[in-house]
Amino acid sequence: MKLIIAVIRPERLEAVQEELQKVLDEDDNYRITVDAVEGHGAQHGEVELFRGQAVRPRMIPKTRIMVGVNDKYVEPTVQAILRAARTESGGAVGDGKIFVTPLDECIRIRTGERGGGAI
Amino acid sequence: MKLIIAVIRPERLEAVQEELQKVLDEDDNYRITVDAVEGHGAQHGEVELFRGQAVRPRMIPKTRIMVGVNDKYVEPTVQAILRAARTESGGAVGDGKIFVTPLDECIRIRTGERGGGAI
Amino acid sequence: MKLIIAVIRPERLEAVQEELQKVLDEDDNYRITVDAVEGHGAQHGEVELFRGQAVRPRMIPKTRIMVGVNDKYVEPTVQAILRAARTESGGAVGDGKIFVTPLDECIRIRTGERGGGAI
Amino acid sequence: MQGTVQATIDSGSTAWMLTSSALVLLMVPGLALFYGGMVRKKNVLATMMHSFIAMAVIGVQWVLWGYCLSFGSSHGGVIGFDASLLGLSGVPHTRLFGDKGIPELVFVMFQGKFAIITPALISGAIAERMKLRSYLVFIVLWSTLVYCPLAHWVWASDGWLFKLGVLDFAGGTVVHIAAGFSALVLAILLGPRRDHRPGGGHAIVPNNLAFTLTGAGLLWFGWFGFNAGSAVAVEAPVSGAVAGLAFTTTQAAAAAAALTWMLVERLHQGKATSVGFASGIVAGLVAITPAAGHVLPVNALALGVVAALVCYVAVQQKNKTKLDDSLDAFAVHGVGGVVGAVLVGVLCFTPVAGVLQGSFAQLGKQLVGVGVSIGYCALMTLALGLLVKKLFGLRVTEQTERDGLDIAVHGERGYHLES
Amino acid sequence: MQGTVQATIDSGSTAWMLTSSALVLLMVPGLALFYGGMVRKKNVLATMMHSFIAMAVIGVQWVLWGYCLSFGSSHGGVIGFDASLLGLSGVPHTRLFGDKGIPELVFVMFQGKFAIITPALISGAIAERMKLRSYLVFIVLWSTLVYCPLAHWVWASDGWLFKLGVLDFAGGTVVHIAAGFSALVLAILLGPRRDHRPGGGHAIVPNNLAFTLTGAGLLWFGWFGFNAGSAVAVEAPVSGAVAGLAFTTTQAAAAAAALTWMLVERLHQGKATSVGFASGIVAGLVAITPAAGHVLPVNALALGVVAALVCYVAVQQKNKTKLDDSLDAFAVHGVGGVVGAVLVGVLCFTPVAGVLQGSFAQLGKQLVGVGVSIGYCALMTLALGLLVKKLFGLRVTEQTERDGLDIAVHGERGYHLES
Amino acid sequence: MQGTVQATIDSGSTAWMLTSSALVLLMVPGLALFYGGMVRKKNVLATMMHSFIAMAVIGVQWVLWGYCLSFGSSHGGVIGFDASLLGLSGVPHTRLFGDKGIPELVFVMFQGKFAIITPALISGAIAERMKLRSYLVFIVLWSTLVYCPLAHWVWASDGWLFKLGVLDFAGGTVVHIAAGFSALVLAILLGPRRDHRPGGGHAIVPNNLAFTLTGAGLLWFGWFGFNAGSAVAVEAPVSGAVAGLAFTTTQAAAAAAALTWMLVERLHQGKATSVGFASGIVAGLVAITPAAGHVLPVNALALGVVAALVCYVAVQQKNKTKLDDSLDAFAVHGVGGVVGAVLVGVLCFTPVAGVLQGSFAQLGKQLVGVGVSIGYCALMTLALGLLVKKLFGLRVTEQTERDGLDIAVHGERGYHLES
Ligand SMILES: Nc1ncnc2c1ncn2[C@@H]1O[C@H](COP(=O)(O)OP(=O)(O)O)[C@@H](O)[C@H]1O
Ligand SMILES: Nc1ncnc2c1ncn2[C@@H]1O[C@H](COP(=O)(O)OP(=O)(O)O)[C@@H](O)[C@H]1O
Ligand SMILES: Nc1ncnc2c1ncn2[C@@H]1O[C@H](COP(=O)(O)OP(=O)(O)O)[C@@H](O)[C@H]1O
Repeated sequence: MKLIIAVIRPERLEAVQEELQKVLDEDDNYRITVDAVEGHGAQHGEVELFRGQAVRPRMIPKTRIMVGVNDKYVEPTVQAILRAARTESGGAVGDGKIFVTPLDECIRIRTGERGGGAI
Repeated sequence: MKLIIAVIRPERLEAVQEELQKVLDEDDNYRITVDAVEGHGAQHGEVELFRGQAVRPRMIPKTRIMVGVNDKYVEPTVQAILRAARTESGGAVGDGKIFVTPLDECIRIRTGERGGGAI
Repeated sequence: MKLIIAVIRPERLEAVQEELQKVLDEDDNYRITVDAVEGHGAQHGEVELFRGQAVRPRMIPKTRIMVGVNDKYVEPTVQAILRAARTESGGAVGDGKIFVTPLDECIRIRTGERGGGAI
Repeated sequence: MQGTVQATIDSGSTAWMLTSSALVLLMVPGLALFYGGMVRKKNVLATMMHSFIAMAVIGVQWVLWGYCLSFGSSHGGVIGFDASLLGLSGVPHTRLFGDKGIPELVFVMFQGKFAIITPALISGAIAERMKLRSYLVFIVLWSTLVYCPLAHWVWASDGWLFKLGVLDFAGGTVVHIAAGFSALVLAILLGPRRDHRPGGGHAIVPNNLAFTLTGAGLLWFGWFGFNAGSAVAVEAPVSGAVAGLAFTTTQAAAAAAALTWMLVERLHQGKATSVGFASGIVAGLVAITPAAGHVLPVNALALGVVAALVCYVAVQQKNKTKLDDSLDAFAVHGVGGVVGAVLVGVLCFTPVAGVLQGSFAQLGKQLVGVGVSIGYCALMTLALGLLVKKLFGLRVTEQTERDGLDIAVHGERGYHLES
Repeated sequence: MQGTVQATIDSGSTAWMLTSSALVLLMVPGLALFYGGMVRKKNVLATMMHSFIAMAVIGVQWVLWGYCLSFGSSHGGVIGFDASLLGLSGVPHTRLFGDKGIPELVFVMFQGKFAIITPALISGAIAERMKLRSYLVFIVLWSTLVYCPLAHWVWASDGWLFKLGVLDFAGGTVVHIAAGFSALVLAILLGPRRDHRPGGGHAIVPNNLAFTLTGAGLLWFGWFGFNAGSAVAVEAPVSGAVAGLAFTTTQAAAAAAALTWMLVERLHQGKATSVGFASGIVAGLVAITPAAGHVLPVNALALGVVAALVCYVAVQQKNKTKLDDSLDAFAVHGVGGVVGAVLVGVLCFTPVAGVLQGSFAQLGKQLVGVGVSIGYCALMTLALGLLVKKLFGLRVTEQTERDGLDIAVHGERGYHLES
Repeated sequence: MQGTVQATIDSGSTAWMLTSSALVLLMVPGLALFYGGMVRKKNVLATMMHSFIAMAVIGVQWVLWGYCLSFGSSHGGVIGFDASLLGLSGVPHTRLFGDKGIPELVFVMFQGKFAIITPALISGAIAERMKLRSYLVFIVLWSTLVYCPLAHWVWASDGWLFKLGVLDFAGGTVVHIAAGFSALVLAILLGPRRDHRPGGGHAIVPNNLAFTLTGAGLLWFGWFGFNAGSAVAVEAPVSGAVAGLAFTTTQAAAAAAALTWMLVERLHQGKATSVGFASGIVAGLVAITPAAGHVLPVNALALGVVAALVCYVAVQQKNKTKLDDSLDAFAVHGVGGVVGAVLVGVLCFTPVAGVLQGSFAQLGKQLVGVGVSIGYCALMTLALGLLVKKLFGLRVTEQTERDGLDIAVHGERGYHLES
């Protein structure tokens, strides 16, 4: 089992969810957890003006998704994210990153079930 | 050492904290980090109405907790979360999930201490 | 590769970013993802007053940073965080913690690149 | 009402009464912000809606029968009634109100805004847990059976308390004592919120205190209409000397009370909170309400100081109990209303002399007025509350309370600030 | 205008008209909050700015030439013009307005606020996607070529619709039908937002409904100036019987409509939303606008009920189409304006009798007024919209729409609440 | 004061002055929102409280001794004093103010609101770092020793600047120059916020610009009372021709200035910000203040344009320095006040002729008025600021500044929006 953590552009979340739905489950019940984060990287944020001065934000709003998957779903999930999160016309700075980390155990709280079936 | 990440119902946080307190420390100083996330899974969100139309939220507000623990505390922690986060009368869809991931190192910033003692 | 997750005081973020910049990259493009969390530990939060009563917040606002690094950068990164996040005059309760977790894979969404080069 | 009838309209008085009526209406959104800011995020809309709903439902009720019951021909000083006032059908728009040189419809409207805000004040005690349907039915019944009679007793020229000589310039008894003590009873009937803990706790934090401060500002602003407009009862032109006096005492009392609360809280608790400051404003405004046209500006300052001290203590005491008067409707409006209504008897200099000038008679009358209002409102609220409880239940389900009333009852969330 | 000229100023009438003018101005920030709360977080400032910008640009235009075109000497009942009114240079501040005992400048200002709010109302239909420059140019053209002529026709004493006897007390045709139908046309020209889905969807959620409720409260408050101030057209003193009537009917209709909307929505959808309640308030206020000084209070209640029902259905119907009238400028102002303008002919009792009293003549005139307004506004908006589209384009880029107009157009974000 | 005394009350004038006083009070919550929206989230309450506290403390001070010093019998044109005015004890509520037909108490209240808002304006320069106790003591001293004398010089009929013939219709010198230049001095004494960087930076972002826009809207609304109410000094009835003129010029200048700022900023920086627009509104309102009853509407447009241009440049220049006038109290109120006070001498046509009409005398007087105000306010603020610094220190601790004043000083957080 792996825990996949991806940082993407907020406006891409919808597309990513649609792709994940395709690979993770035939019906709507693919599982995912999302939060809003701020990132710093090669991309520079939109300059804001405040009281006549440019304010250059250090950080850019990003969306982070966390998906726990069984091993055979790792590659499809990564591919789905890549497909949907990449800016049209070949990707642009700021598209983000996918991290795959090991997952030792997964427990469904409702039932107490463990392991692959609980994902 | 493990890093335990659990996604639970927001209204269960208080109960989870009380249970964790029991297993992780006799006094109040159990350690935990919490953030607000949104989840998608089997559970469907409360429908909202906006200007006469149903707006079906794609995502449901959830709370995520992150606890770093030494190995012998892993199971008690998981059990504590299971006890407190499960909806009364045997669990309900949307109760959430616990992920246990490996933790290579843990450093207390205040002292620079490392390893199990720093958790 | 490791995924370093640190919980720090919000007011230390700026300093941490400056230190990370020094060790991770000569120019501005060190990469980091940040979010706002709430923590519970040895430190007690600022009491608030509401309608004549003390409201003791269970949780204290903290900032969490997540950095994916190649192995040889782990120690410099940890050291940079320690330097910048520790309260002057030798650290204070609530300075936070650094967690180092294994990272199996890292993919740059823009290019699809994998592994150390994509970090 | 009293005296010779002025045959023509006075455009200045009418201008002021139109303005005052509008100002009092604005107090309702002001109250919505004041209360709405102090509840948890999940209940911000439900709490604001309590005030807004009063605008709608009492707005209709007042036209249909509320005015009729309050200011129709008196039946024994106990209740008003004129079939011709139902639906205001018998009030030609050209008819003037007594000798005040304003159209009667304008008086109807001015009084109607008071009828609206009074039940809205009660809603501060029942925030975050009352059923919407029950609230709606309750305030219609309450307005009809509590507010209208009381307004008749105190303000109609044949009302029995009016004839007794009880002074209530702009609503210390009719509005604030009525709302405050009814709030107390209703809060007891409802029981505390599930997260309520005597002496504080973790769970209940205000979502937006900037709203609360803004609301307090709107209340202060609107209160000038409330108090200075109430000169309509005593003087023509309405925008005259008494209105000027009432305006001045209102300003003085609010300022003195806010300052006092801030200083006391700083001394007692170490910090001067914005909620405390706002409560001080409201306490001062409440207490000056029955006294506004009857006391000197410098005595209004004193009244403000006393009101802030007493209400501060009331809030502190209440905090030690299990009573969940969620937004201090009782401790500020009930207690502040009593302070004001009693002190009128001490401080008044016009039209009658008070204790300060050596006469104790008025103080006695004020105590009667206060006692009667408290007793009547408390008993009736108990009865109506139990009735509504029987009919529909008073509280939302535990699940609804946990999830928040905004989503469960209104199908909305106050804010969507995530993305 | 009509009748003998009163030689001196009436301080009461002037006081009320100054107050009313200020109240109508406050409706613009009120509208900004009302609309601003309903868009997504990324467009809150851009949406509020639509209203604020109207204050600035029409504020200037009205002084320079707007008043001149609307209320200058009539040329065939079709348009006004007096070189001396350009820049108001020929209006000495001591000159009185007709026989109303108020300075003409005060009348200029009162009317100017109406000219400001009308294009601001339109902005509800084009939220979250229109180019700023195009909006700016459009409203200047629209105000000059649509609003000014229409105001002249309906309100100037030589205007052809006025002479025909069309009743429009405070702007059912000139303001609400004009804004609502122009909004419809402009929304069609612009096309829907990229995330708009007939029948709802996930993506479009309001950022702050507490703002929306507060805005509705400010609108209600300001509307008293709007409607009761419009007595300036018919009676001296202005703050007199008709003003009192208009105030009363305004209050009654708003309350009845809000209550109706709440109940209907609860029955139909299972929940009573705050947005619905606020829409009910506005629908009631819109519908009573043309009728305020012409109908009885109890009929105003009925008018409010009907307006809420009809507008509710209009919103529901619209939701099934692809039309993206983002904040229901058409379904509330357009439809509500028609309801009010038509029902005046049914319910009016002063200065002429309506259908209720057995006379059908006025209803016919009202239908003419409604038809003419709809036709003129729709056609002209189409023409001006196409012109502006040709010149600058109407829509922002897709990228800007996605990122939000606040950051892309104004270089700002509405909130920084992170840390 | 001047002229024959009118024996009876004028209800229309009184209605307008009551309304105006209420309107000016509302500017204080308006200012609180305007300023509160522009600071960081952690200081929103502390910043709003600066304005609110002025309502309380100056509200009390004005009744006790402020009015006495400003408008008591003149001692050499330098200061007023009448023992009988202390606590207003010697002002029977039936006493009229001069020949204006309004109760003197109403004049007291109207002027009192000016006394309240002036120190609140200063707070824009010291946001996010000043000690609460020091602020409180400072504004009491400042109001007593700076505001009251200056008001006496300029507005009391025996004041030396008044007798010299300096024109200041509604407070260009007394309010805006006084506040603006005092703000400058205090900002220098305090030093910049720790995160302040000349030329911008990352760290300081506004928490809620919707509040700032709303606040600007409330200021615009309230300013009609401020300026048109100031006709009380020159004409009876007060709600007459001059009030109408002042209302018109206020509207014209605000609209023109907002439009100008928007266009200039768009050209110069590529974006039209809402903060810029709001600053334009305020700059226009500030500049027209001394001129409101003295210039033609079309010249008010010009004045608004000039004010926006000059203040825009002032903000830009200030941004290059280390001066941390946090919310531009100096660049808008100080500079805008000078623009207005000087241009009165150019544009005025009533009651005296200005440069436009060929007379240079008034311009000279205006320059004297401006110079005296600047010099007196700057010096006195320096002295008082140093005194308060000596007594209590001016700045909060570094830790408090970092944590935010809301939690550290008031024990509160503005928002709890997490859950
Ligand atoms: N090594 C990393 N550790 C943590 N977050 C990262 C890392 N690399 C990228 N990110 C996240 O991804 C976002 C996009 O990265 P950026 O460098 O702008 O894009 P790209 O890699 O496509 O050039 C960053 O803002 C940051 O939030
Ligand atoms: N595999 C997963 N990866 C990421 N988040 C998950 C996963 N499974 C569950 N979650 C989180 O847990 C929440 C509850 O899951 P849900 O499927 O509704 O409940 P249950 O598993 O009890 O049926 C989801 O909203 C989501 O945030
Ligand atoms: N084992 C842990 N698991 C999760 N979060 C932790 C853990 N230990 C510390 N934290 C986070 O670090 C913050 C600071 O910890 P605290 O115990 O107050 O400081 P210290 O360790 O320096 O005494 C906590 O509020 C919490 O967010």
